[in-house]
Amino acid sequence: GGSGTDTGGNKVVLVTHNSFAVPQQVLDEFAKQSGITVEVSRRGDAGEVTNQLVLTKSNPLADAVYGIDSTYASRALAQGLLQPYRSPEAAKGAQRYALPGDDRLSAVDVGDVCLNMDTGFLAQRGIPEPTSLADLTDPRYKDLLVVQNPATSSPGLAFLFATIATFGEQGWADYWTKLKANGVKVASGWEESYNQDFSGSAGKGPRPLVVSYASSPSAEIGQDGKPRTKALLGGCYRQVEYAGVLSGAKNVEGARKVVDFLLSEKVQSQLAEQMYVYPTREGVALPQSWQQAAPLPAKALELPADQVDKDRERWLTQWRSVVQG
Amino acid sequence: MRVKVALGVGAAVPLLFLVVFFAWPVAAILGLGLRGTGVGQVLADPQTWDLVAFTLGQAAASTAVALVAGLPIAYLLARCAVRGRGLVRLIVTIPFVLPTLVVGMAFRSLLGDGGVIAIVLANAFFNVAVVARTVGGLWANLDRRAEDAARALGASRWRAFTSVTLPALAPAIGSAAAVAFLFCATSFGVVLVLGGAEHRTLETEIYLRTVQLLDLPGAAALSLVQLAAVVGALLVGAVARRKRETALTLRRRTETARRPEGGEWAVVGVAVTVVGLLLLPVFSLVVRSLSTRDGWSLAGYTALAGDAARSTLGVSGMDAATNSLRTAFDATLLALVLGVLAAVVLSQLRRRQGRLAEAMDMVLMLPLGVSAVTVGFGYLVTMDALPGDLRSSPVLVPFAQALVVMPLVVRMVLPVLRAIDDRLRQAAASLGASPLRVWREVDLPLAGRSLLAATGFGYVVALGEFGATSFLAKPDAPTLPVAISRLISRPGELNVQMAYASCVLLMIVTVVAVALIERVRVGTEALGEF
Amino acid sequence: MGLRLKDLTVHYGSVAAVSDVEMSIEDGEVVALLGPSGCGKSTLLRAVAGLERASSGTVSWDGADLAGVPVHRRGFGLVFQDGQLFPHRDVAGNVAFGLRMHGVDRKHQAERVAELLELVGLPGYGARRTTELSGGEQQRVALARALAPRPKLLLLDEPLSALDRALREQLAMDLAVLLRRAGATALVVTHDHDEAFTLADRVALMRKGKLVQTGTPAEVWRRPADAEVAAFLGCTVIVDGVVADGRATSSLGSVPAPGVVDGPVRLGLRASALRTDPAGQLTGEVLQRVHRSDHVRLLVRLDTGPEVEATAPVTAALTSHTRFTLDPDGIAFIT
Amino acid sequence: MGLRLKDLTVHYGSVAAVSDVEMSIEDGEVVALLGPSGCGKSTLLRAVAGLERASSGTVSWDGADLAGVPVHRRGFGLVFQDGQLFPHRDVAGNVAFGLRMHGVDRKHQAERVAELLELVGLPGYGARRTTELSGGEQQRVALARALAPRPKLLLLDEPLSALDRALREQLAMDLAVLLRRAGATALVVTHDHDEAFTLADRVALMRKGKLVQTGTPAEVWRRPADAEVAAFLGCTVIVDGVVADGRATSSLGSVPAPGVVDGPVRLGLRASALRTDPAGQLTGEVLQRVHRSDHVRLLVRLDTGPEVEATAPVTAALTSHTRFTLDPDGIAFIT
Ligand SMILES: Nc1ncnc2c1ncn2[C@@H]1O[C@H](COP(=O)(O)OP(=O)(O)OP(=O)(O)O)[C@@H](O)[C@H]1O
Ligand SMILES: Nc1ncnc2c1ncn2[C@@H]1O[C@H](COP(=O)(O)OP(=O)(O)OP(=O)(O)O)[C@@H](O)[C@H]1O
Ligand SMILES: Cc1ncc(C[n+]2csc(CCO)c2C)c(N)n1
Ligand SMILES: [Mg+2]
Ligand SMILES: [Mg+2]
Repeated sequence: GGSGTDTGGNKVVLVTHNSFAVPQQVLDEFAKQSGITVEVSRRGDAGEVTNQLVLTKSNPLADAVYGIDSTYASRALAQGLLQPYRSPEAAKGAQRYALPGDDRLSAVDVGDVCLNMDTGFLAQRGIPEPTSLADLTDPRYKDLLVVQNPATSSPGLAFLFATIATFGEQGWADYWTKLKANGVKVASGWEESYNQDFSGSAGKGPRPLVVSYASSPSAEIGQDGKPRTKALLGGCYRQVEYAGVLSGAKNVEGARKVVDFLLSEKVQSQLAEQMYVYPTREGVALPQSWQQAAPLPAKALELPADQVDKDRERWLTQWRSVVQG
Repeated sequence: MRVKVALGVGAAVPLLFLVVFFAWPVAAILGLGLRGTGVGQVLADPQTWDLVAFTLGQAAASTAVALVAGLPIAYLLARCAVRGRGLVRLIVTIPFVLPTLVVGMAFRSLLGDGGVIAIVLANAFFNVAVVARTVGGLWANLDRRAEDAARALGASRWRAFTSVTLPALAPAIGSAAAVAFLFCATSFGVVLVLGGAEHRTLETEIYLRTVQLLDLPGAAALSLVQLAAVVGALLVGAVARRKRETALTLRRRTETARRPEGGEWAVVGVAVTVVGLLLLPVFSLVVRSLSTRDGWSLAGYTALAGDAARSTLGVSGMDAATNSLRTAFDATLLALVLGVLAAVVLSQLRRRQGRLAEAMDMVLMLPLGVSAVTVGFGYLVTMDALPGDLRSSPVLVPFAQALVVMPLVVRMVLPVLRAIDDRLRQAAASLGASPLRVWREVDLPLAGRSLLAATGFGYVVALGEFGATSFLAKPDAPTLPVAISRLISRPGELNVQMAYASCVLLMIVTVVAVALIERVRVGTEALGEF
Repeated sequence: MGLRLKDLTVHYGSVAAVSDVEMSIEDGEVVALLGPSGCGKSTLLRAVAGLERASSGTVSWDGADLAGVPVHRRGFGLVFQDGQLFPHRDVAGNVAFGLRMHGVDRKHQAERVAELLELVGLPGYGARRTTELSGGEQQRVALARALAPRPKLLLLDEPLSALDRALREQLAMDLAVLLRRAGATALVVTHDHDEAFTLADRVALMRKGKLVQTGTPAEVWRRPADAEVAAFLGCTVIVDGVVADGRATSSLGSVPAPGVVDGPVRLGLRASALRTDPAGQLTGEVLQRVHRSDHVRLLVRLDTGPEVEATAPVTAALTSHTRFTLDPDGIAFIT
Repeated sequence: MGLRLKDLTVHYGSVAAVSDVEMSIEDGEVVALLGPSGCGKSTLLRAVAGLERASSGTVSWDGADLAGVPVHRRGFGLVFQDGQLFPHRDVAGNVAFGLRMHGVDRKHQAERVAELLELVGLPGYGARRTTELSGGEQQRVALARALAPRPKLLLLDEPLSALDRALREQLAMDLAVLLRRAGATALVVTHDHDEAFTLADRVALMRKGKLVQTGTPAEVWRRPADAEVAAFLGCTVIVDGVVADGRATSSLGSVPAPGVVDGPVRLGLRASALRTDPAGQLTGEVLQRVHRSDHVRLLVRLDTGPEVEATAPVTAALTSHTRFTLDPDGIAFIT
């Protein structure tokens, strides 16, 4: 059985990523009101979710999916994992983030990967805050930056994309060579880079610059009520997370309702607090701390989904030879 | 005849379990990969062999360090009548339960930024217990007089150790080394955290190719290489074990453990130092759970107990602990039933068909040497064929955990069953006990102690299992390791505090569970490994 | 009726550990199976118990073939050299084991346990841990355990050989009495002839898997079937002789040979066949002497040629050249 | 000079396993340590070897205190009951072990190994695996291993007790000869008096951690220090008597008692003290008879009262009432 009460078998299995966090109470309310029990199945990060769906295409694991992000969207679509459904709720803002010409994936949230900086640290040493990705190769920031391995970390991958989007196919490798010369540290995962290497987090690490999310500063508000850190809003890479109805879903009707639900005010208003991402729906109020510390960048970098799908492996290989070679 | 049938059935149950929940999924996913192109390409790539070299190299180095650090503790546990031995036994078990991610982070902060040495030390940290308990188990039962004879022939204490004791311990050392090598060769979290972007192993590469790139041919090629390495390590272990299990005679521990004297105190000193070093990361976690940017605080603990945890995890820390205890219980129970069945069959088979027994023994160990990812993805493409579509079912959690625990149960119970004098069983039979009754009246009580040890250790392993659990556990019922991983992957001081507090909670739960389980006394001494 | 073995053969792989053994044990009889190490004694015993499968031949009890009957249904008690007590049960628990297996109720169990501990001379030992017992006590508990369910046949595999010399002698006597008193039918394996003779009504001699002789202790001792049996039974020297008119004559002299048919004979000499005697007919040179507890054993080169063993009292003063006399009790006749 | 123990005491925890033992062994002498199980024999031996720390008292060799000398520097060889051969080495590897430890070069090692295997009767066995040897062969290899580095003192802890009766007797003789031939100084632990007497020049009797008597085999056998020693050495009945003029007189009659001082004495009777004899002075009723190999042992109630053991020849025809005579060789005198 799924979570909540069993309501006569009208059940929708929702595959999602490990970060999924919608309060049980909200799910219960949805069940009461729609008669649909959502059975949540968390299956790793966005990549894992997508790949598992690919493997189980012929006999889908679920009815709906939430958590395929822009990096993997192209693969999901190319593999025909999803069936067309345009939610009526999408019109209320989500449409802004939709993939061009596609009616299968609905944008549920936006999570921008941005450089985070420990403003106090920089101020104390008299180092000016960087204003662009290009600044990071400046010797002033020598040994101050920590990023993640794009092969093992999704913010790491997003940051690689950001550099590609910024410096172009010709220039990005050169940029990384300079970053390396400038003492960039590459961690495997966000957890250790943010919690241990970054000086602005609880771990009080040695480096004031880290690749994280635009939303992260909202979690680092000191006792004085002021944020310790801030995101560099120029040069963020935009990761949109999508939901959709799976091809071969057993409960198509229910699955559609669940997608509507994910786009609804109820869920959208929880996203920031629960999952540290921005709602795609317009007019959803962000929490107080977010308004103060974590505004959504007005503009962010993006790469075309099919290009990402086509070139990702090559980029990773190339990145490896630049950074490790 | 009926004994043969019973043996057949007894063998069939664990083997069927292995086939359905291990061999089939793994074969299916490998099959998918092998159907694609690119297998040969990966095998021809010199980088692949660099990867193999590094994987085996770091595993060998880690195993060596674990041996060097574990042997003094084994000596302390087996031979020294000093106070606090029980405590040492408990302490060496703690590392086993800690999430590799957290241990990786602890070593990262203790040793600067990781690197090969950090990887080796962290891997060794996990496996000192394997060495100490496996080798200690045999050592406690070795006849001291062989050493005495060597001493009287002019061998110094050290020389007597190297020329007599060490060869006698070789089987246990081989066995421990094989198991530790397996763990280290398939080490994932540690290599990831401490390897940064530089150091990769077969395991991390298989993970990457399977999970991120969906490069199944590449993953399959690497999995095959990994499997070959694992089988090699198991063969070494099996050869080393072959000699021992006959030579065992149960000796009372009081005959072999004595108060150390002279140079023996130096070894005790080394053992205590190693225990101290093992505690270092543990303490650093405790300290970390209590310190915030603004000084000492119990905030992590209070938050874990209350609503803060509930809002992030859906459950409180206590609920997560309860979930852990419950799933681990199911897994341990399942693993015990299957493992004991397998051990009984193996102990009986050996008299008749040694080769068959060895082959089965090896097959039982394989789950330790195959990527959790491979198994997990294998489930996806196979488990829907079983009634009830198990792919998303939470019952897979204890099943997957049992897969890891069962080999350990076999390793611990088998030597004791083999050491029981067959004539004891024959005496029971001649007094009117049927074969089943003989088992209940003789084998079970005599193996009871090691069964308990296996229970304790298996329980710890199940408690700490993360790979399969995170994949399969119901989201509203996270176990502690799952909760830790969720908490640590969020920004914000309180989340981090709660993560570390959960680690401490996990350690406490472990120590209490193991202490309780090992407290239960059964007539005979433990002879088991681990 | 009792036990009957017909043409019993047991193989280990291609080796026959027991071949074509014919033997029977009557109800209430105690038979000792005597033979050198590795001759197949234990294997024979195990085949009777049902622990080893016969390659050919049959084991039957009161005429019924036991081939299909598993160990635990045969109702034969088994005692091993080292007791093999259950270490996780106390003495009473060990003795009661077979009774429990047979579903005897607790009260009767307790009675029988008490009765048997009494019988083996360990009254009140019920609550002791088996590890706290001496070897001899352990053996007696093992015996009580085997006797408790009143087995039809008791199979004892070197029940005393793990014990100290003094204890072994004592316990052999006790056991002999005890088996008689319990009216037990028993097959006892041993390689100590003293023990075999003490315990058994009849002795069966085994060699290389085959039965070479059976008979009463006195028969076997006095009239071994061949020279090898004689050597196994302590005859260190064998000399040729001739029997006539109830006396055997050899180069060493003449001794009474009651019941031996006239004609050529071989005499097996034990150390006790030659004793120092100032009035003896034989003279020889003492080559070596070792103390035994109650006598001195000598190695002597007789002036007539052969080197033989001889005995002297501890108190005897020996010159290097000494006189000896033949003692017929130390001589076996091989015809 | 040799070994000297002064006031040696060894504790396990608070229990004294060996207390206040005074003893010495001269160069070339073989001493047997005899006593019941658990009396502290092994502990004493281990203390001499340096494997057990003395709580008080000293162990010295040629006058030099050994307290600070570790086991491997004492140069004492050690042989255990079950050989304790190193299973991972072949026979030659075992025998050569001590030589290797002493840095003897390979060539000399090989020579000495061959020499010793010859000595213990196992020539050419060098390449055998120890697990393929019989118990007796294993013991001989253990002995060769201990002898190889020419130990100053050989410590043997029940070297034969794991073996078969026949083998044990044979090997005891061999060992006696071998120790003499090797000129070894040795301390042999045993609880078999026959073995002790066969092997040793001098016997030391232990009881509950204390030394109760030392002497030559004959002295100890004939003149046990007290009734308990007498019982340990096989005297089943003790009767009071008086010695006068070199004869001991008791209710059973009078026997020569050479060397026993006049006055009250206790006579320890072994089974061999009473023999059937048609001309005997004593009469009694035969209660029980058991066959031994070369005699029959009887339990007799003498008409004068006491129950005693007696021996009869195998051939003897016994009536229930029989005549017996005293044999002085079966009697020990306790003064
Ligand atoms: N399980 C076995 N497998 C193969 N051979 C065996 C086995 N058990 C015994 N044998 C062999 O069978 C022969 C007879 O062995 P058995 O144990 O019956 O001898 P035994 O007369 O009891 O000897 P002992 O007096 O040493 O106990 C020996 O040669 C022995 O090596
Ligand atoms: N390691 C030990 N710790 C405690 N007590 C011991 C130890 N070893 C022996 N003892 C005790 O010391 C006493 C003497 O033991 P020891 O082994 O010297 O006797 P033994 O005369 O050699 O006996 P046996 O003939 O049975 O070998 C016994 O009571 C025994 O239980
Ligand atoms: C390198 C390495 N990592 C982890 C462990 C500990 N461990 C072994 S099995 C198991 C449970 C599930 O896999 C855990 C936690 C180890 N021994 N070696
Ligand atoms: Mg046998
Ligand atoms: Mg001893």
